[in-house]
Amino acid sequence: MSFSIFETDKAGLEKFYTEVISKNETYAPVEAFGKFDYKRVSSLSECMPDSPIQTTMSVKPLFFPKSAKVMKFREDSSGTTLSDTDQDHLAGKRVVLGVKHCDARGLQVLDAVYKWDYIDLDYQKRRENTIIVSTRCDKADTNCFCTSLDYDVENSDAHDVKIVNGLDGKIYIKAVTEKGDILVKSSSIQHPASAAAPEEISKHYKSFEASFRLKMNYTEINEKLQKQFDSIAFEEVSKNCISCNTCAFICPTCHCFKISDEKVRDNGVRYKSYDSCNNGYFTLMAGGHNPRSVKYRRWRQRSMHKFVYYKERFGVNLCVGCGHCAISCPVNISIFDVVNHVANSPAVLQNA
Amino acid sequence: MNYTNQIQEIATKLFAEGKIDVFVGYRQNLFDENQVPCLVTDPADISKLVFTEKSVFNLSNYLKFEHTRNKRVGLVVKGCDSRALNLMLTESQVKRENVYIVGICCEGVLNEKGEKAQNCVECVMPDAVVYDELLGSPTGKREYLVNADIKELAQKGLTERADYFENVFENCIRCNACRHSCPLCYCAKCCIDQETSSLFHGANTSSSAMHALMTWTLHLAGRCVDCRNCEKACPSHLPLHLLHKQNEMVIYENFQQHLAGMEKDDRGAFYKYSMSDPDDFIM
Amino acid sequence: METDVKVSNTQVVSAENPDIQAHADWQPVIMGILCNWCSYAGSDLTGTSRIQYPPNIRIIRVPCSSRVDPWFIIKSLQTTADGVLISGCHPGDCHYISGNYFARRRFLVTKKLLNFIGYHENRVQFSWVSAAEGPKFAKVVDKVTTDIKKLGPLHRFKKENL
Amino acid sequence: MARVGVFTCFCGANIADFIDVPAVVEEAKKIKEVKISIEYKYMCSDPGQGMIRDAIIQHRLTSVVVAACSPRMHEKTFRKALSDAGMNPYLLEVANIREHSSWVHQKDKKAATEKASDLIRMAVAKSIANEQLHEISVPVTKRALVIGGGIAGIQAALDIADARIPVTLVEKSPSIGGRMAQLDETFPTLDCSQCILTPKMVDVASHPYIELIPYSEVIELDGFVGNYKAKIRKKASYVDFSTCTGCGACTQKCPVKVPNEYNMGIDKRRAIYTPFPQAVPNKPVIDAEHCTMLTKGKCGICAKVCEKGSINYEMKDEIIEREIGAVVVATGYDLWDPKPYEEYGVGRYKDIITSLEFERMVSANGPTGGVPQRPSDGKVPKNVVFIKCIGSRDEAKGIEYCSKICCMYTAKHAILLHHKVHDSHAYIFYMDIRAAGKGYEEFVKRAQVETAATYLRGRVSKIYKKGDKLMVRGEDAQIGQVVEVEADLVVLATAVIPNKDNPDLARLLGVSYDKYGYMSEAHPKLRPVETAKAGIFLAGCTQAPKDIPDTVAQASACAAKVCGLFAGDTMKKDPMISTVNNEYCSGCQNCVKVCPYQAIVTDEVPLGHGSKELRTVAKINEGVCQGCGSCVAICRSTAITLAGFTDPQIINEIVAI
Repeated sequence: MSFSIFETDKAGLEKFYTEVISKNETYAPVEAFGKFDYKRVSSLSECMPDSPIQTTMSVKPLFFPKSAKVMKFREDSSGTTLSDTDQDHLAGKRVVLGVKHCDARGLQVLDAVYKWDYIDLDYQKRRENTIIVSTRCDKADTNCFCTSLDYDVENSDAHDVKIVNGLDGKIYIKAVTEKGDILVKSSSIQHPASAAAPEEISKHYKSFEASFRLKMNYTEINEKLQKQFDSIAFEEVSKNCISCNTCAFICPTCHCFKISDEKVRDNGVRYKSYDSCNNGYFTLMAGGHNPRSVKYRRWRQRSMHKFVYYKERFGVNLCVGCGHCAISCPVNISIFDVVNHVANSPAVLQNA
Repeated sequence: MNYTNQIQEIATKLFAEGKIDVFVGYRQNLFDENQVPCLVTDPADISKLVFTEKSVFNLSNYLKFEHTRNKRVGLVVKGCDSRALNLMLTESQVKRENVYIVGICCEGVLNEKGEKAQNCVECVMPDAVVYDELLGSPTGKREYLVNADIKELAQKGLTERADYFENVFENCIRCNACRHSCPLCYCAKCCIDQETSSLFHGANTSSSAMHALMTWTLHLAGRCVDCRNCEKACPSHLPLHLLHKQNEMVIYENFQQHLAGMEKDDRGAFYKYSMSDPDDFIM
Repeated sequence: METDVKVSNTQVVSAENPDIQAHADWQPVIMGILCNWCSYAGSDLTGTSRIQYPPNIRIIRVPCSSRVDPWFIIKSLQTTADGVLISGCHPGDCHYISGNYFARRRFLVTKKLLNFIGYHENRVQFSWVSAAEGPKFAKVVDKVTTDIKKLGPLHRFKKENL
Repeated sequence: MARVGVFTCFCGANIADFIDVPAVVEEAKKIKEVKISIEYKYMCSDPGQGMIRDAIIQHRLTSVVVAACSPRMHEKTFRKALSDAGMNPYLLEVANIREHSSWVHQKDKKAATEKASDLIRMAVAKSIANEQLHEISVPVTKRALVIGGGIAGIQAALDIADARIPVTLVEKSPSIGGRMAQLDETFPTLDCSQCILTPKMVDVASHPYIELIPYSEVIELDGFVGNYKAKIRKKASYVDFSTCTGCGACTQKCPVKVPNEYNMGIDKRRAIYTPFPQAVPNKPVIDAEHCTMLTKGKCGICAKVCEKGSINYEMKDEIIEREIGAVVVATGYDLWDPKPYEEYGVGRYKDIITSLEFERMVSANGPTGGVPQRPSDGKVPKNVVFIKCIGSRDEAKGIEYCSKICCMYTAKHAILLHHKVHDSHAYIFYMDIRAAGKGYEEFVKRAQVETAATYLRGRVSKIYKKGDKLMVRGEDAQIGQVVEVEADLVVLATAVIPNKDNPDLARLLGVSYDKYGYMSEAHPKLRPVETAKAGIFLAGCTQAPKDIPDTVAQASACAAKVCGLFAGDTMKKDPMISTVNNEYCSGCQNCVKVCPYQAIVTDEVPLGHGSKELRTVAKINEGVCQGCGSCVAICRSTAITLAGFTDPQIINEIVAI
């Protein structure tokens, strides 16, 4: 079935945004300390859903918060009693504006693992309740390489609503899912797009695709990497890394977490918070043994997980080519460079 | 400020004489004007080394890692970097004989906007304080300036300040990049990560962010050299320097104008005392 | 209630705009961390001499004021306490010779830092109380309690849902 | 899973009257880990302790909380109760609900009760994190150092030595004997000071277990109880004691004359001198300050007259080191300088002297052969006015405290005056007569009756000269009139003050001292001879003004303490000290800087699992560590923990309420 697609211009788009914000619990990129992050907004003026600037954090925190309350507990002479947390933001329906392809794709990728052996209900609920509206990506950033990966950016169904540029200032608001369709229909922008729309869109997409600095042959890289587990190249690429964990924390698809309890007097809360495999002691075992005590092993894990293991298990690549990590890395390491370098370096064995 | 050639020459010489195993410098980033640290182990890569006012990162940080531990390292340090290195030497994290220090008389580095970075404007010691070789002409110690942002924030009311910092802690994601990018955070295991000590808990809530940041700041009080590695590393661009500069100011004004890492064997303000320290705040 | 907060050479006036009426019957919790040899002994003397003081303080015994790590203060303020009082031996009288001199430096910096990020300076207070100063201990507790009562309950930076 | 027992004490009415104990007990039961919570009238009593012992066994408790008086009071008692029940004593926590609640919130029972419950919660929480600790035993060096060779030092040294424990006795001046050697006769029995003191001095010199180091000072003391290392500077005497026979030829021939300290400067001694005839050791020393040979390089007579050739002008100070286990400080007293009493004409009128000067005058071996004389004209005084409390009990001019001994020695002086000058008369101005002590009151009576000394209650307001007499104007409070006495001689009973070197010495030893300069005892009642620093003890006027009997008693008490300390080969030590976790230690060695006892050294450990690379870590000398926790607080990686006050324990306390 096909969903509605409307045609408008910049002013119309802003009108659309304003309506969405006024009607729904809306999240959009908001500036804080000179960086953009998805925050609850009440008016268009305070956010920039249309900004080309990559947000620092991906959209992930809205579904997998940096620190989520798992449960509450109380301990006294009557034993330990558990209770649910009051997580209001689980319930309400919400709309997220200004989400890039890569971030949206990230969520799709995460769905795989969250729908896997254990179904994370919190996550599912958040997903169901959220309508994702894309931003207009018309130019690639220095570190973007979403187009070189294993998914079709042009026709991706990661968004519920897509905002895409047409020719001479035209803007199309395109529903991609049912949720999206409802949202679009509910708006006052009801001018149907002309038949030329799809063509214009793909034309525009071509120019967008052309703007990419980073390109890779995904399948080739993926195959080569599989043979590089023992490559000394990991040593090389990890040299600069200061193990600061930033990449993992801001990555749209990293989903490692740790569980921690906070207790005051008799009452406690159990939290589920981000963790990172770049931590020196992420794999430190009770006995004191640490299989990934050195940096290159952690980098190997990171690269392989992003480009090999996850693909093997779930059929999708974990890295979505958003470039978040490269942007935030204090020493400008890009996973793109890393995997390329490793994949294309001669398979010299670590212990050779 | 451009010492690219000198540094390349020095590196070549050091490798030729077999004095070092690795040289830590800067190289041009491929796709923008920024520079990134560059660990040269193969003399062939020496040509990559550069040094300009874009050479921002404090390289002393690299002495923490396995690549450099107990290896002989050639290192480029600006004024602030050298002060950090000085402390690492004093706190016996680095063996002096293991490092060949190329000191720079720094004229200040540029921030993202391309203007002189604030910590360079307020820099107290642009010249390297410890070195084997000094590049540029020393301009000597400068007068201590109270950080502009602190002054500004101080004018605000307590409530405003609290709101401001609540926002800061709210935006912290507890990735600990600040810590890992700090040369002086070399602890075998940081107290913040010790699940055994019930000091902290892993939750990345703003309150625990506050607790962790406060403790971290206080562990660096009297030691922080204001290189702002932490701030550059912070993905949330949090104004971490505020906390450090605040402590630095209090320490400077109350404890014999103490500044971190200036002299050899100075361990920082908390590891010594004076009978005449301020006592009026105590009942 | 406005109180001066000295930051550098620039005098700054500010307060946690407390609403005194609102917490007329509210009772603050004050965490008192006392060194074993002077202040704790002093507080014992206050008891033996039956000098009365407000019941809001909860006392923790440490061997020396130099055992007090700044995070004791932060942890208290974040969890159970509305205010913190830390007390040790008078300078020069430290049972461990120099402990309180080192502690004093940390205390000053911590106090200023906490004030800088938005805690009212009266939230964290310090005193030197000798083993002979029972009456002084009572006075100190009295003052701290009154100050905290004026400031009202502490909500800033508290741990969530606890 | 922790199993805690909470035992709340009524302390008779002390707690029960102001705290609703049953409510507190019930409240404690609500805590998850608490398996038993009971109350009793007196927990410290034997049945009370019995309840604890039984509960420990019956409920298999893992830690015990006693809610009662201050831990400073009964912690030890209850720890013993635990070990009696076969439980590690350090699993005890005391909730101080008496000093910290019932006694200080007597007007608000509700609040006091709530507070008590909170204090118990905190104690319970802490106790859960308590660990089993075991006493540490440290080897002891069985040698005592006695500082000061007055009667206190002598007595302590002899008593310790008699227990066959070696003693090093250090005396500042050339001879031991101290103040007592300056006294003529002693109250209340009037037996001759010399006669009872000199035999003891000789004993010291000849005792096989006593090493006497005269004319020397302690300049350094390192280490800790049982293991001190003392540096002693032996001042150059310029006389080789090994060859000197003490014939005294030099002391007669020496041309340089110096005021004689022993006689309070009333007469002169030579630059080379023995302090007094009965000096021990009875060998002369050269007073470098005044000897012209040493100052100007001229003279050298003593060297010429010395047949043994014992004089050696080249002699230098020497540093002696001794390893010792305990220290007895007996530095004695000085006398307060009465200069501030200008209205008395102190300094202007020669015939106003201090009581110790008078003591020397009436002393048989004194400068005036035992007959008092007026300094002005050498006449024998008939009317002598004694004024008490000069400097003592005088906040305005002197010090607040009572010097304790003046009342008695002034009475003694009145009697002595009567003995030496039969037709004399003594007038004594006093504020009070404090004659508490065996035979003291009788002694004062004797002075009043036998020698008919006139006791005038009141302060002297003025002394002025009239002819060659001194007119002493004062008030007689009993008749409420101003009286004037015509005096030939006025004797001021000046206050006792601590030895002027006390503060320096105290700092050197690391013991505390009060505002006057007296060294502080660990507890005014229960530990009067110990200092807060283990292994350092106080005897005589180092601690407070005392007369001879008290001094001797305290000296013997010190000896007993020292012997007790040395009873075993090792000494037990409180296990509440710091330890380093090598895994966390980054070896920055900042802890070394803050440790007040130099207890922290460095150690080398493997870098990682089975790695050959070494890294430096801190290591704590458990014998030296006193458990202050300075290192713990500054250790950024929390590698150091202080047993008994660990981070988890304190955190638990903080979050418990």
